Amino acid sequence: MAESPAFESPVVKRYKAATGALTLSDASAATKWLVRGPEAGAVADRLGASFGSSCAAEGGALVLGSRPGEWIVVGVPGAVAETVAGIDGPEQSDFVTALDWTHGRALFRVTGADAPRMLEKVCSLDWSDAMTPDGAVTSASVAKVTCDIARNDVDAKPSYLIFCDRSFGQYLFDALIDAGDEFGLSVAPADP
Amino acid sequence: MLLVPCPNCGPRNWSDLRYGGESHARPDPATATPLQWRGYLYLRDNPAGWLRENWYCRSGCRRWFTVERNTATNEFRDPPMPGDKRGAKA
Amino acid sequence: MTGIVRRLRRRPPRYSAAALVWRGMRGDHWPRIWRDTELKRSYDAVVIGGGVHGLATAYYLARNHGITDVAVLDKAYLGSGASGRNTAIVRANYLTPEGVAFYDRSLQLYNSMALDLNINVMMSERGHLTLAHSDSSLRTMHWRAEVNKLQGVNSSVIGPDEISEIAPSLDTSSHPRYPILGALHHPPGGIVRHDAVVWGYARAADHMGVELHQKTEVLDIVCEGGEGSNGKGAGGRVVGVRTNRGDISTPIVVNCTAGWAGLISAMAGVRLPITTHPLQAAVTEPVKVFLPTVVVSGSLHVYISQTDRGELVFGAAVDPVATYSIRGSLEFTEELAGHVLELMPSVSRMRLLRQWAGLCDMTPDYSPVMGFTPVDGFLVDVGWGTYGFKAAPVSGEQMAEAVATGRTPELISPFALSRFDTGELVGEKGAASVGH
Amino acid sequence: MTMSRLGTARPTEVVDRSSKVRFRWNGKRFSGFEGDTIASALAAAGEHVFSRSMKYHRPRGILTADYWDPNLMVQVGDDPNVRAGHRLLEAGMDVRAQNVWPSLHRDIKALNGLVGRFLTAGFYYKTFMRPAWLWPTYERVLATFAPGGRIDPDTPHRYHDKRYTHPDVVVAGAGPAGIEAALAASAAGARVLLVEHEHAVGGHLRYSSSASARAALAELRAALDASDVEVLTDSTVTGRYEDNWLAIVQRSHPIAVERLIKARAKMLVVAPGLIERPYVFAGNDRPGVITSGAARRLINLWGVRPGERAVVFAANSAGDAAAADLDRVGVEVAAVIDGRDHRRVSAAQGSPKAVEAVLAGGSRIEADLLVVAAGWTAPTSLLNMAGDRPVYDPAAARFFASDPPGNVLVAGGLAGDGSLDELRAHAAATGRLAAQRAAAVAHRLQARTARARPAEGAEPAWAPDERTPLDRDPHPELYRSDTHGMVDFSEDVGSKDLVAAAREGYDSVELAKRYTTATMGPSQGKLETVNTVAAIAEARGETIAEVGTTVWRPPFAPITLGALAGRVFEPVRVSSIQPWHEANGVTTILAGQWVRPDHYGDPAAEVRNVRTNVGLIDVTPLGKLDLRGPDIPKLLNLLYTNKWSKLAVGKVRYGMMCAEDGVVLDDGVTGRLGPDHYLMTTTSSGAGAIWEWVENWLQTERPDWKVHVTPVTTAYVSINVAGPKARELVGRVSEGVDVSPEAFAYMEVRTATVAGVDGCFMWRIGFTGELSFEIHAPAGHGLHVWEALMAAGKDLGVGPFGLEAQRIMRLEKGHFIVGQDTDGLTLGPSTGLSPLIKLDKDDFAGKPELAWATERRLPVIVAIQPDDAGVVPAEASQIVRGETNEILGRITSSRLSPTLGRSICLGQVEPELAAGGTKLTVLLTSGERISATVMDHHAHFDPAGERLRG
Repeated sequence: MAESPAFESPVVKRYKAATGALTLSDASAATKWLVRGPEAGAVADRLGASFGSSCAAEGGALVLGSRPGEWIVVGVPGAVAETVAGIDGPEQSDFVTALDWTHGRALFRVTGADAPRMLEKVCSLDWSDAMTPDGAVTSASVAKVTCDIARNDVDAKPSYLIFCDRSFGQYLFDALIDAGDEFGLSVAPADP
Repeated sequence: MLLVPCPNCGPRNWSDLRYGGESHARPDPATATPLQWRGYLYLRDNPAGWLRENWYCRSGCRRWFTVERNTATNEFRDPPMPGDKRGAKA
Repeated sequence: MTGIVRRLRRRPPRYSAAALVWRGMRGDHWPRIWRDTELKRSYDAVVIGGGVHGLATAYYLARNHGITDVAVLDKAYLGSGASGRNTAIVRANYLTPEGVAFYDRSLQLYNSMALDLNINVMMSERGHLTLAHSDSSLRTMHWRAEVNKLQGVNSSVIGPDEISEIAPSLDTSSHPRYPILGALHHPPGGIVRHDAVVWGYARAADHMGVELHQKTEVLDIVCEGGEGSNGKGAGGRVVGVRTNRGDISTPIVVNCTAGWAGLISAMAGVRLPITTHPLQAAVTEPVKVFLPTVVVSGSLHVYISQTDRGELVFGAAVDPVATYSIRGSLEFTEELAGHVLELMPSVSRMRLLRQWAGLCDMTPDYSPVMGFTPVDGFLVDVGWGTYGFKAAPVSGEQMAEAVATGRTPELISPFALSRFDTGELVGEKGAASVGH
Repeated sequence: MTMSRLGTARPTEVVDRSSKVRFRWNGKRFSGFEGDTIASALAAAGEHVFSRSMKYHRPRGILTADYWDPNLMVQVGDDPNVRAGHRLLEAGMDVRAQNVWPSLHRDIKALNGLVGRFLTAGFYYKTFMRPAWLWPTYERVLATFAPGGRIDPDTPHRYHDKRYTHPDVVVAGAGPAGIEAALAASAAGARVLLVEHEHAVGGHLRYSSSASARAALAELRAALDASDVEVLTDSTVTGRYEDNWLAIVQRSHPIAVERLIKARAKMLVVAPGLIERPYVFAGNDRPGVITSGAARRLINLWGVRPGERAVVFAANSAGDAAAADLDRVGVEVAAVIDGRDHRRVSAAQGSPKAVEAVLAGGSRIEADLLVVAAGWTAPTSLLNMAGDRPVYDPAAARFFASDPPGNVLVAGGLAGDGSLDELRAHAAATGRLAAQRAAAVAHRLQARTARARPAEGAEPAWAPDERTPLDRDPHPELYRSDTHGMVDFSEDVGSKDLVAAAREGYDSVELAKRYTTATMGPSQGKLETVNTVAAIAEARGETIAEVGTTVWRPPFAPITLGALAGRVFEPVRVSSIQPWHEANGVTTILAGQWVRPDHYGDPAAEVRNVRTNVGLIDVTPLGKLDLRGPDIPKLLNLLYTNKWSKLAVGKVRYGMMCAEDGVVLDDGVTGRLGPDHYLMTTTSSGAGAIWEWVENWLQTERPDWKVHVTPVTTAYVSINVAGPKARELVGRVSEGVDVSPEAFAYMEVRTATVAGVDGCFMWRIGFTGELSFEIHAPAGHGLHVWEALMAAGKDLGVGPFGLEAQRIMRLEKGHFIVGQDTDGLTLGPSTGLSPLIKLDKDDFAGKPELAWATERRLPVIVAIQPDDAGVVPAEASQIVRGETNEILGRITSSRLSPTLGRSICLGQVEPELAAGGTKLTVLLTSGERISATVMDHHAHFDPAGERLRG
């Protein structure tokens, strides 16, 4: 079998390198799995994140409680594989399914003190610390595209992971750049 | 912008949801008469008052849910948010 | 036949330029436009709803059939509902043959209305453009044009160059997200001064003896013999109406209450295929007249016209959520503005002055429900959705005929309530997602 | 009157006399100072006429000298209807008077004033009816009276981004009460947004001459600067919608032309102050008749002397203050007419630059300025929008809130009267109450929202309103003097018009408004609403309270369409292969949200290449749902009209979905990838709706079924490889699959590695009627797979084809498209697929209607060929009965077939015309009637499907 070719991001335009305090980066190449099962039960216990929250799995993957009874596991391939290994296996008594969603979802990260103010321009949710603290996970319309969003602060700066349908990737990336323009947003290199 | 009380996501702007209309039971297709079936398809109570209705949290949890809303005032019986007594007219 | 006697007795003061000058010079006041009368205990017929439909029904009952012992009841003031809240567009370019024939008759009645009613309703036959932004909507425009032509209605599909000539402010370049690929051009369409239509029918009906009762709210419809509670429902008949000003006995009740149609019908035990949704509209501050025609985009859910006063009047599709609350929403104006600027970027500095909403009685097939019901003497003229205003004259004419003859006139037979029992719906839905 | 700049600066002045700003007014050069409004600069330069009235073209001067001044609407560059009483002067502004012809000072339409008695309210309803053919001409003439500025067709839609915000408390109005409320709420821990309509906070304190007012203002400003309150000036809370959803228009923003801020406020404090109301008397709209507020603002904010000799009509302390200010800056105050002593101004008259005041009783006073302080209008707009019905208090001569919802509180002059200290104390209590209640709302929101930080402790109780109500000062009810005058300055509607309308029967406020257009113009009732009600009340012999008020509709302050639109978000989707399409001469088409290849130059050639060699089409938008779980067959049986229980692993089946009314909803193929794993495809346009439809059935009707549905439309690129050489091409690039016809038959699915990409699957189906392999490859390698296929098939003549070629080929094959060949009333059996409607199944969506449909006379979809092979009837051409206009059907699809060299169609016809061989008459759009024949099969080409199955 031939070597698998490189991952192609939905973001195909090229941007100037990052300079400012508010950055946007493309992390679409990250491995993403979608796990579904009962909202309470063995799988929920194993993954550890309840709906609306997130947690780091042992192998380093990030687990998002994206919907009731639904989790997104994201990270480098090995870490995600470790977290989801056998999760939907026949030994499970509950009805559990898991699928690789890497190619279905674009993933972007916005980081910086002004990130909440930038998101206020494209999403109607309340980004205050009380309503969307670090670790919070939700789904909402961003620039009219339905996205899964996780707050995942970096170096004590607000940072958000934004997932959308891959086909909207280029559109949303550009919409985020436009929204961030007045805060001096710049595009950082792709997130590993 | 009306806030709709999604049982999972909390209050959300109505435009984030799909309105599913009056909640009504589907007759048994094996026994339904044409009048019963077409009543299910077309006829509605359409009250000016409390209505059981369906919503789909399209941008959020993607769950259908049923709530009661007063169609004269758009108040949800959920219970309503504190302090939000509404008038029907403007 | 007291009505005829009364008709001979009352002579309306004519409106004309000469009369204006004469009264202006003498400093005379104009007499009241309609009488203020006591509510009687009994009428030959009661029309519920003092909007254009109810008033037109009463007018044609008196004029065409000599039935003048009629009361029109309205819970607020005449024209307070959708009649005074719509965007006053008239047209006949529908999709189905039955729709085209019906609205064409309405347009004819609008064209002769000023002389018929002796009031200037300011019918402005300025043409009507329905824009197509996709192949599929262009196909629907062709479909409508073809059906219209077969019915003798002037409609044709035109291209971007012709559109630019008619309305230069439209962006017919290829770069918008919703490029203008073509349009259904309907020269006989236009706008009418909606209030004048209300007042014209009211004044003319009043002159023939019809009584108009404002602030008269119907609390119940009294029935007997029906299969439901209190004699209501199928198989029964109407005997009277209870109002906040007392009870009335009458064998005929015509329900012309648009958004409230379901509530009034429920009083007679008749369930309707109707849900009530707000329809919003808005108007800008005036600027010098630059838009000579009515512009509609179905895909963008917007219709635009400029009044002779210079205001742009905007309408949209009905709100998706069923409600009787008519408080306007911000999201409506945001979406509206976005869509208007998509079509006409140059109006971005115009300011929105006022927004409002009315209630629409939406049916599953975007067509009305007209005529008889399972309750004898209870007739409906409802389900008008977003296009009631343009149908008012013909609806009044046909409903009056139904009341007077006891038979369903052919022109409205496709719109019978019974079609929802048989599933034979009217195919107007495809063209009418924004029915303006 | 002669206005001029005062020689010495006022201590409250906002202009910077050291900084000159040059601009143009009606083409002439003018200058003002930094901090001037357009109007103050013009007034200081001695201008006294700013506009002409709408109907009678009467000259109009400054009335209120603020945003609401109806006489100060001007054109600035391409910006029409700019409020010159508010807009700050900028260097180089090109300001022009509106509604003047040919010029501001010589306006020919002013002749209308002479015939005014014939142009009574609503006169146009009573005339211009005969002759009917002349009405369009009349209409054009009437239209020339449209007031307002002009639209420049080249004005672009500039940068207007919007934003959302979620403050605890929004305070509308930063007068002393608003500031105090904001400070108190902020001190109590609330996040506060304070919104001020004017360019600076302070309200009436800004133009008060009293030292104590100045001290209070300085103190409030300092406190505000030291607080966490976010302050927006030159911004207005212009709408209050459900659940305290607030529209705030921010008129000065560093980047945006005008910005709409959408605030979800937990509490709203309404503190807009009061609007001074004009008094109705003859000549009340003459230049030189101004409100007391205008006089004080001109003097104290901009250092403008409003006249030389003034008469002041004062019914309240604002009038007294204006008289004192006038005196202070050297304007001779000829008389103060005290409205509290039942004295009245009866008329204003005189030569253009003079204002002779006529008092009730007939005495006259020569002057050039008449300052009027007759009372207040309570701007209850936001309360109205919150559902409140304000009530009139005759003792205070204004409206007050009656019972607003608990998340809306009122402070300042809208709530009552009192000393500055009393108003501030009340406002502070209001701010504290707002903060307490906001905390309760915040607690509830946190408790209910999964992502939020958990709410701590019990929900705080809803704080009761224990504020001490403000007193209401008595005020004389002054609406109209003993003469008639102007009520609505924007619309040129006088009290006489309103009285006449009421007498004519338009005697409710709403009818009179509609008939006269009072309150319908740009000022939207700010100045005239109470005077309108008063005029009708007077005509009816009733009190204002009995007549009631009119409803203030949003927006409170007008907002540009640009700000409302903001940046228009119109998402578009592209496939991973889009870069290749763009590099290879594609012409794209927008299909729903998708940007799709329509063709690459010559669709007919693309068709021929597919029919002879092999072609690739990017069909990524094809809806794809990943289904997992043991109950999938039950689900498929419920959704589709045909049967699914026996679909084997590796097999694919076509199905049609109908809605519960039997109308065709969607169609597509579903394949079984594994025992409990299926892939469902839907039409591209139906992808989103069908996903919701499936979820609806699973969640609401069959929650016990074990099925998980995941939309994977964009997780895969979908490439259809079609043509006689398709097998050869696919075989060259795939591993792990035997593509021979024996091993991989029509309507089967296989997983494979394609061009080195694992996890692809492919199925043998095709819309084109050719041998086809539809490859679904992980989207992150989609471009690679496409390019590999292109490279590998060079010698086979591989080429891309677009949607148009596919449309032609599917029509050659007679495949209908849901939504094009079907419509909103097309029931399942009309498609000709009745064998796929299995009425012996227990239940499926639409089953009862489909069962009864067998009894009904339904239109039928048929293939049609015009007898003249070269004529292609346009889609939507009608099928008629002979030479009559009776409609029997229509052409739903038509193309010239490159394969057959003739025109081919699908159409819907009445059932009696559906048999093969039936002759039809088709009415072309040109009006010509042609004959055509109904075909035996839907497929015009290869009806047996031999190529497909090969």
